[in-house]
Amino acid sequence: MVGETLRNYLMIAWLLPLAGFVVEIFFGFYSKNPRHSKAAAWCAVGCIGAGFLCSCAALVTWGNANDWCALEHHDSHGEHADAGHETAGHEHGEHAAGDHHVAEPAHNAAAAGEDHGHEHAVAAASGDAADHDDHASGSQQTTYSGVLYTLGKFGSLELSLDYYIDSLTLVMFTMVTLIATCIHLFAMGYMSEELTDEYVDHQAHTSDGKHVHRPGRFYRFFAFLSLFCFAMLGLVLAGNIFQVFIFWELVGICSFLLIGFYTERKSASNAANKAFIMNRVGDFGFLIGLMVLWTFFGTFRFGDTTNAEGVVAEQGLFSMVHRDEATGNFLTEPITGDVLITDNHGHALQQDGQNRSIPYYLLVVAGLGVFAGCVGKSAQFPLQTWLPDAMEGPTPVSALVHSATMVAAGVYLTGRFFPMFVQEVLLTIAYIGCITLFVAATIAVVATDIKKVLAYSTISQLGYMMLGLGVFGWGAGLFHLITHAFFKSLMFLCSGSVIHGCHHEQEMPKMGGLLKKMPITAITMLVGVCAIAGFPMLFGLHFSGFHSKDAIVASALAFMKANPSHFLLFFIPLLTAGITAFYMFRLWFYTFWGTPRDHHVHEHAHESPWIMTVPLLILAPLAWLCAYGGESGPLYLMLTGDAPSHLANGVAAATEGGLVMPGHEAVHAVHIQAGLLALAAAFSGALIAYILYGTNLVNVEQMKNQLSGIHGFLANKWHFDDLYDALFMKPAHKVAAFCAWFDKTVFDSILHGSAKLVVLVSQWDRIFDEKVVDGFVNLLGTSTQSVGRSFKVVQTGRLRQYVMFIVLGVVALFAVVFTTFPG
Amino acid sequence: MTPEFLLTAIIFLPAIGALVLSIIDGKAVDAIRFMSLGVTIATFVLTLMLWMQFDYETAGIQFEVSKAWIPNWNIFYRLGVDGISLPLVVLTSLVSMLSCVASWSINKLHKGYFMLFLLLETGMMGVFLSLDFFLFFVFWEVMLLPMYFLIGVWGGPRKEYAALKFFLYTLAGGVLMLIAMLMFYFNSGGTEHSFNLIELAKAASGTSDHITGFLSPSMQITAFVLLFIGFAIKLPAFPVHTWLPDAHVEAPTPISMILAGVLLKLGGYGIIRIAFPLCPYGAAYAAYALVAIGVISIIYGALAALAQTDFKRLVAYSSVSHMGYVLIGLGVWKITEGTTVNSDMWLMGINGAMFQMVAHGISSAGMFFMVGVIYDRVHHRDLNKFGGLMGLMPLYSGLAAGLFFAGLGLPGLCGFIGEIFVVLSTWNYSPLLAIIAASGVILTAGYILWALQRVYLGAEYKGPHKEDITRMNAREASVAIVLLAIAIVLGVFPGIIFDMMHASTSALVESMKLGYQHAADLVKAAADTQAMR
Amino acid sequence: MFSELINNLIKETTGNGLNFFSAELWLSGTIVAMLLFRLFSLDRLVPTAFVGMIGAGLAVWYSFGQFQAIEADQSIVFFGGMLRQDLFSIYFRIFLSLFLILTIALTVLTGIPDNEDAPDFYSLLFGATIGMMLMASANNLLILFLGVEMASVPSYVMVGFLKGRKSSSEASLKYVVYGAGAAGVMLYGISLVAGVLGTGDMSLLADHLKVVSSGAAGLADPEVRTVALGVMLVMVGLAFKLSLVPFHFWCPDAFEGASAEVAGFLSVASKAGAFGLLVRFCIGLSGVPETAALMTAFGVALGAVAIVTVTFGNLAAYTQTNLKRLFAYSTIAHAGYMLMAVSAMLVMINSDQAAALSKEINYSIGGLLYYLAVYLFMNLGAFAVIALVRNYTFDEDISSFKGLMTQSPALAIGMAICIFSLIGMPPFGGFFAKLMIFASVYKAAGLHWFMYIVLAAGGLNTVFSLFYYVRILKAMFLEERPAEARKVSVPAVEGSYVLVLAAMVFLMGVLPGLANGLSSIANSAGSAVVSGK
Amino acid sequence: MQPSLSNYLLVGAVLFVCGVICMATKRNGIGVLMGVELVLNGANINFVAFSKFTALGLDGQVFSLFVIVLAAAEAAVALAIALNFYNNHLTIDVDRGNKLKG
Repeated sequence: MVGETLRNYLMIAWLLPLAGFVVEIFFGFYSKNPRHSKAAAWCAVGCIGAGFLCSCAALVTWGNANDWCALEHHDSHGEHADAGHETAGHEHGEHAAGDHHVAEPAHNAAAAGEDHGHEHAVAAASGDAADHDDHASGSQQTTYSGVLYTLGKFGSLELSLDYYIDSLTLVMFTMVTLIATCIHLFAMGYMSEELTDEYVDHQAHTSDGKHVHRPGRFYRFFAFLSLFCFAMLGLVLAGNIFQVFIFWELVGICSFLLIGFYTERKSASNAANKAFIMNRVGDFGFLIGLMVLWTFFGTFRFGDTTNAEGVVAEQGLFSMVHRDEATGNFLTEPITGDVLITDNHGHALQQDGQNRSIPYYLLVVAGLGVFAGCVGKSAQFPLQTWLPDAMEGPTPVSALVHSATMVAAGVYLTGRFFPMFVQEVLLTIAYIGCITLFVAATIAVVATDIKKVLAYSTISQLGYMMLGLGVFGWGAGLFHLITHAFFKSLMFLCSGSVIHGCHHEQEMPKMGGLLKKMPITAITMLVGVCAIAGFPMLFGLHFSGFHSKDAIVASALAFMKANPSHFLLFFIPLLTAGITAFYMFRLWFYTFWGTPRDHHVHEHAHESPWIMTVPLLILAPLAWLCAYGGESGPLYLMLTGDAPSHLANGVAAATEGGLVMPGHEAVHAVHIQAGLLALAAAFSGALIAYILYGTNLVNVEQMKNQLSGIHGFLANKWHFDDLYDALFMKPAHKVAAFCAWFDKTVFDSILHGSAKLVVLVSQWDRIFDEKVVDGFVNLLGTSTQSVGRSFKVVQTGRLRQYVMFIVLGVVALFAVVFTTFPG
Repeated sequence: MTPEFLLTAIIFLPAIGALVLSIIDGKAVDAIRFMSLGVTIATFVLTLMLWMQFDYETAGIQFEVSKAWIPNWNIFYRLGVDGISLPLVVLTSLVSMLSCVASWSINKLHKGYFMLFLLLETGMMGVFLSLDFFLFFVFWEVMLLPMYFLIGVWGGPRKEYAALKFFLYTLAGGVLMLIAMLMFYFNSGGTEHSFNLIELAKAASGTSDHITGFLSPSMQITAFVLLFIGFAIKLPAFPVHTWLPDAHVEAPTPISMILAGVLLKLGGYGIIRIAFPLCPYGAAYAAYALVAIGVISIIYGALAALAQTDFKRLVAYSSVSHMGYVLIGLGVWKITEGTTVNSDMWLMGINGAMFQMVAHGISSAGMFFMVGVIYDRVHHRDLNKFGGLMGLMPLYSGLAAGLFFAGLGLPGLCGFIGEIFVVLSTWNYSPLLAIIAASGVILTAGYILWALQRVYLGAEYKGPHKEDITRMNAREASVAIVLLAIAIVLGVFPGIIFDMMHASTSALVESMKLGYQHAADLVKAAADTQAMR
Repeated sequence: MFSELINNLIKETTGNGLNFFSAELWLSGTIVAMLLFRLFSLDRLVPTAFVGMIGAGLAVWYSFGQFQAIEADQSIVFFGGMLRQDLFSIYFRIFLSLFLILTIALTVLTGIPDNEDAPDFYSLLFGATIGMMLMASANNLLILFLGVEMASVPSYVMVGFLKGRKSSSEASLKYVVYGAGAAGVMLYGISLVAGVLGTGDMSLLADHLKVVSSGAAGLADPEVRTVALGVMLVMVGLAFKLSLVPFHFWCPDAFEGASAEVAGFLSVASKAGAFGLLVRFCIGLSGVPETAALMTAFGVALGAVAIVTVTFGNLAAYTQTNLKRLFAYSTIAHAGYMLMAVSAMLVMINSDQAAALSKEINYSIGGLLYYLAVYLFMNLGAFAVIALVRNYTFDEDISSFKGLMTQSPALAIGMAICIFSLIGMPPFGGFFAKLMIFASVYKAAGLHWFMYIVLAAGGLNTVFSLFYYVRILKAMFLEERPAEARKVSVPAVEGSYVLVLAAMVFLMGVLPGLANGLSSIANSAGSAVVSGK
Repeated sequence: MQPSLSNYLLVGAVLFVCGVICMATKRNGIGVLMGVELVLNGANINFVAFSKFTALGLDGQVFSLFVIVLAAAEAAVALAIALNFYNNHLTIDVDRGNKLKG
């Protein structure tokens, strides 16, 4: 019942933007005056806004259905006592961590002793709807999954569109719809220049050097935005990994359309292509992962499906691999070491009288494959280069698609698919995240385009999230996903406001001193900058980034302590926290502080209209406060309410990969330590930024010249683009050209050659060589012709010769008979 | 109208239309056009009627017609549909109808063109509906004749070369098929030789009541190879695909639509209707080759497409690439130690392949049409001399983008389902080939997006005849919209096709497993007797 | 004793003999009538062609009466064992006299010969036809020689009938010298065969050979070797008539020099008669286990000759520009196809499974006969078009066909159908006929491996032949008619003549009554000739 | 000593070979036709000899009678054609008839 209600709410929220898309597209064609009407925009806003309301309603429904147990539950786990989460506002993260710290021994005992309370905790926290059947009563269902409709059914295999609703889904829904609504509103102002019949695109030139003039495309922009929202929400709602893949591609194509919105600009269409193709490279890995899963599990569903009686009809992926509750390891076949595929009770499933199993390495392949998709989508190393280029799209697109939602989908999927990842995969995730966050941050330091800085910052922050997930900080990674979505979309919108105010000037060196001209933008931007830098406390409330980044760093630290050889996974993020603060404050100071560097720009700068500032004013408090309460706050608790089961406790023993999974207690134990280190890094970064850019104490240009080697390396984005160009693009085109050539020449010439052979064999005179050969049929033609001509030679027209041939013919015939006749 | 008569009507209605056309005055161009359109629409309606009367739950042949034709040789006029042929029959009539609308752009010898066009439709329908090998072969070759002229007379600058090449390849394939046909005929039981495809298929699995003897396992392999080459030429598969780019490029737009939309499907259909059920042992034997050829076709076609500068040639090579999936899907029959492993995966592959055929029929026909629309205006196809069409022809560009995305395999559009289902079923067969096949998605995205960029995006149109670029007219738009709408519907609700095929493909898989077992037992028995001696 | 002989002779002649010989008699009578008509200048009143038509019509009528009177496997010798009456000979009689009617009709349409020469020409035509009928019903080596000579001598004259033309006289001189030489060689062969075996009766050859060769080991025995040599030499004569490589030299020259009508007649009729004779001769030598090995080798040798002939004919035809010459080579190639049936028949009939294969043996002869029947229409159609176009363009070059479609669609379409049928494409009769022959070859291939090569060569040549046939199609349909070319404005009657022939070609491929009925008759004829020996 | 069958056959064979050589080498059309006659007569000798020595009996004689008649007829036609050739080419050198070839 609850499941259906939830499903209906979320489906409305999901499908409304699709309806909006259709209406807007048709409006564009059939409306009398689409170029001047904002109707399309209002339609889009209405759809996504209604979607937000539906998401909220769903959230409430879900909470009510299980008495908000997710929020309570976590605390009872920590201390077996009511921590009073409703009023936990005054408690800070450190405090909460401390509490957990105290509780650690008790928890360990619980883990060892398998006491009832612990088991209960595992059951309720596991993502499996069915788990509660066989565990103690009293726990409530928090996950709802089911089938929407079947795509195809082949014997026992079935592919369908499903839904899978748990707390993560709901939080994501709410976040996406809320941010999207704000951005839609903002875009209405930002894109208003398109409301004309004669839009002049200053960045696109015709061959005679003039600017391109074209009709405005206001409605089309909103149509694409709506389509994107539909795809993104579908991705979140997806109940199976295949469905995720479907919407994965759809958000990709929407991203393609939106990046390439200014179709006249070559750079835009190049960027769009690059984005899509690099994503496809990731999707190639994703596809391999899907193939492995499909072959061995025969299903893509996350959760189990139940029939009308509530009995499990078909198992989902998550319940097919059971982990040993003591060690967190998979159940394996004793002899081969293959991972067993099990039923809900942890018993191996049978097929043809044998246990079904999957080789461990293929589980690694599957995990890496799915993660490859995430690498593409979330612009992780080595596929990170498309995201900065994607800034060619209009700024609201960057805010929505390329910071808050789509690029976060990779992280979302990594989180969603967490139960299936084995240690090796997680370690890879952690290292990829680690590399990415560092590389991107260093490039951001030297970037001068305001949007590019934000883009690199996005990549870097996504790296943090991946790192968090990789070091078993499931909650931390996703926590950062949400907080980042708010503050980064805020910052993008602010940058959009700046760009709008400065008449499409994006270069920071031409800005400066905009604080007075654009106060709202500057202040809201500052909120975002503080949030991303991870600053604590403003009016007694921490910035959201502080909580979430702390959580990640703490996870990393705990992981390092448990696995000392992976110390880089802690130190690099720590260092990067400082860099992050540095480049973000650099951006702010560069743009808003100091004296104007380009007077032309400065004179014409103005604050944006209300329709653009209102979204900023809505998002700023959210960016500041959304993580309210930190790890004992409602957001975190909601998120982790349905955390994968094996993460709930953590284990002390080494797992298959030789890694030790730090438990919650371990994380809490190092929380303060990590927090202080991160804080120190952030403050020092910010301080350097202030010194360099906020004051005139140091000549930045001089420094740049002194460090020109490094600067050049960074400004060229570590030469990744050149590398890929040399490694893949050029060879691909070469091979392609070769194939085309091969097709034209070699293939045909094989046939030509055989024809030629015939010619050679039957070459009775020299005429053949005179012919110039071109084309297969021509050649076969000419060759038959040549053969024919050689036959012609026989037909001399001389009667006596003909008669001779009678004799010769008899002899030949006789020879044939005598040779074939057996005796 | 009885269902049985319906089949005959579907086949011969276009031919009758062609006869009627022959008495219309050649100068009454519009009368000829509308008359042909009427005939194709009527045929389409007839196929829809067939669809409505079709029973999804029946695995076997429905509406079977069986009339003695040349009893001396046991040749029958035998027609019928099942879940495998029905989708293709409907596709054929649909694509024919749409390309008839597209044929308005034909500007010479209208009467001859439309007569041949209708004859071609008769041929295609005949192939899909006939259940007698001889009849099948007759229709198979019948298609060749109008096609030769349609390319050769109404084609582009190198039409004669292209037409001859097409003729040559197909005829060569036909000869091989003919030999295989004789093998089946003479080896089908005792005195009663038979061309009956259904009975022969039963005989192959040892369940026929009428046919006693059958090909020995080793002959099955020979027969399969002969048939396969014949069908692979039509499909077309690497390395016998070289006729296709020429034929496609030189053919007039509607004929390219038919070629891509229907004719290529005949190859796949032939494999699934004849080569597979009639030689299960041969199919199992050659399965790896099938999949490998499919994989090579995918990659090779995509790479070749990437290098093209001719818009139509690019689309033509994309067909080579896309049809590779069909081969893969059909071939993923994994047998270890004599038993089929995970046959549901193979079933999925076959279904995916069938779906891919239909989907490619829609998307590829659409792509060719879109190329034709712009070609009609500017009379060139050089990819580097386009650009900026999005601004000049927005509706056209939007629809074209949709259809090209369908070709690219974008979810929600028809191309995706076939490709992905096939690829998913491949790992079970061979991880290596699966990975290579999957890498095709990157190349596909590469060449399609690059083409889109060069043609539709950009600041301005760079080629000649800029002044002739006018917006799409209603006739052109209707064709494109219908195709795109179908692409979306099939992409979102693939069950429409899968439900239709389900019973038949399942039965096919079962009978082939049985057939393989049957032949394998024979081989084993032979080996045993050898050992005994 | 002497009176008994006379009595017998009279009894036989007046009883069955005259009845069985009635068609030939009517033709002879017609010759006399035509000559008398001119003598009395009646030919101004009644056109000679009309008289000829009536005569030929009567021949058809009487042959048809024989057809209805005879029973399926009945085989009667008459005229003292010289001739044989069975379904096989009746089939040829009907075939030849029907063909005579069609040829006369064609000559009337084209106006060759003129009124002055008509009686001479038709006399020669009729005389040759009688010779061919004799060939088909020969039961004695004497009639073998007599038939060949009777068919040849008038042909020599007909080839040279275009008076005052250098090429015509050259052609006929070559023909006569070559023909006389070949006949001489054949006669020498006959003398060896008849002398060593001690009989001229063809149906007894095998039995006598058995006696001669008993106890001896094959060719080591001088008498067997002599017979083998004799058979070879007889074959030379037949190969000359069939224009098999390497005894084909006369054919292109004679065809080019002769008028198209005569070439059409020679290509079909004399070939038909010679095949009748060949079949009878081969069957006469076969069917006894002792001769099986020798005759199988002979059959295989014929297969080899067939391969060479088909390949040579097809390849040599490619470079020709003169249409008559081109079709001369095409005729050579088709003789090769038909020879494959004889070769297959010989291999089957001399195998140890001959009894089990009786149906297939009959069918191989039936296939040959069916091929001849289709070949009549398609080849005559082609030569008719050449003749008709020549009358307007005064040119027999392939370039004169350029753009024929725009000038005379009836001729072009008729020609196209004939050509498609000659290539062997369904749904035309040529395909069905070729299929029957290939089927026999395939069946024989189970007995001797070499027949697989024959089969492959047949298939390959079908593709080869495409090239030169397509050149004609290309000229007619794809090329523009040069501005300076003479106009071809064909009256309806000429167009419909060609279309009727083309329609027959089409119907023989599809119409069950024709395709099945005729092939049934052909098969029975095959059965009769096999069982009658 | 009575001549045996093989003696006759040898004569026939010599005639035959002479005839064939004559056909193949003579440029004069009439000469070629004479070669044909030689070939035919070689066969005739065979027939007559076989009729005396083998079971062929009288049939051989009949054969040769028919052949003589036919040879005469054929020679008549051939000579007429040669005449026709001469009328057109003003020669009976068969090598001059080389227009038709290829």
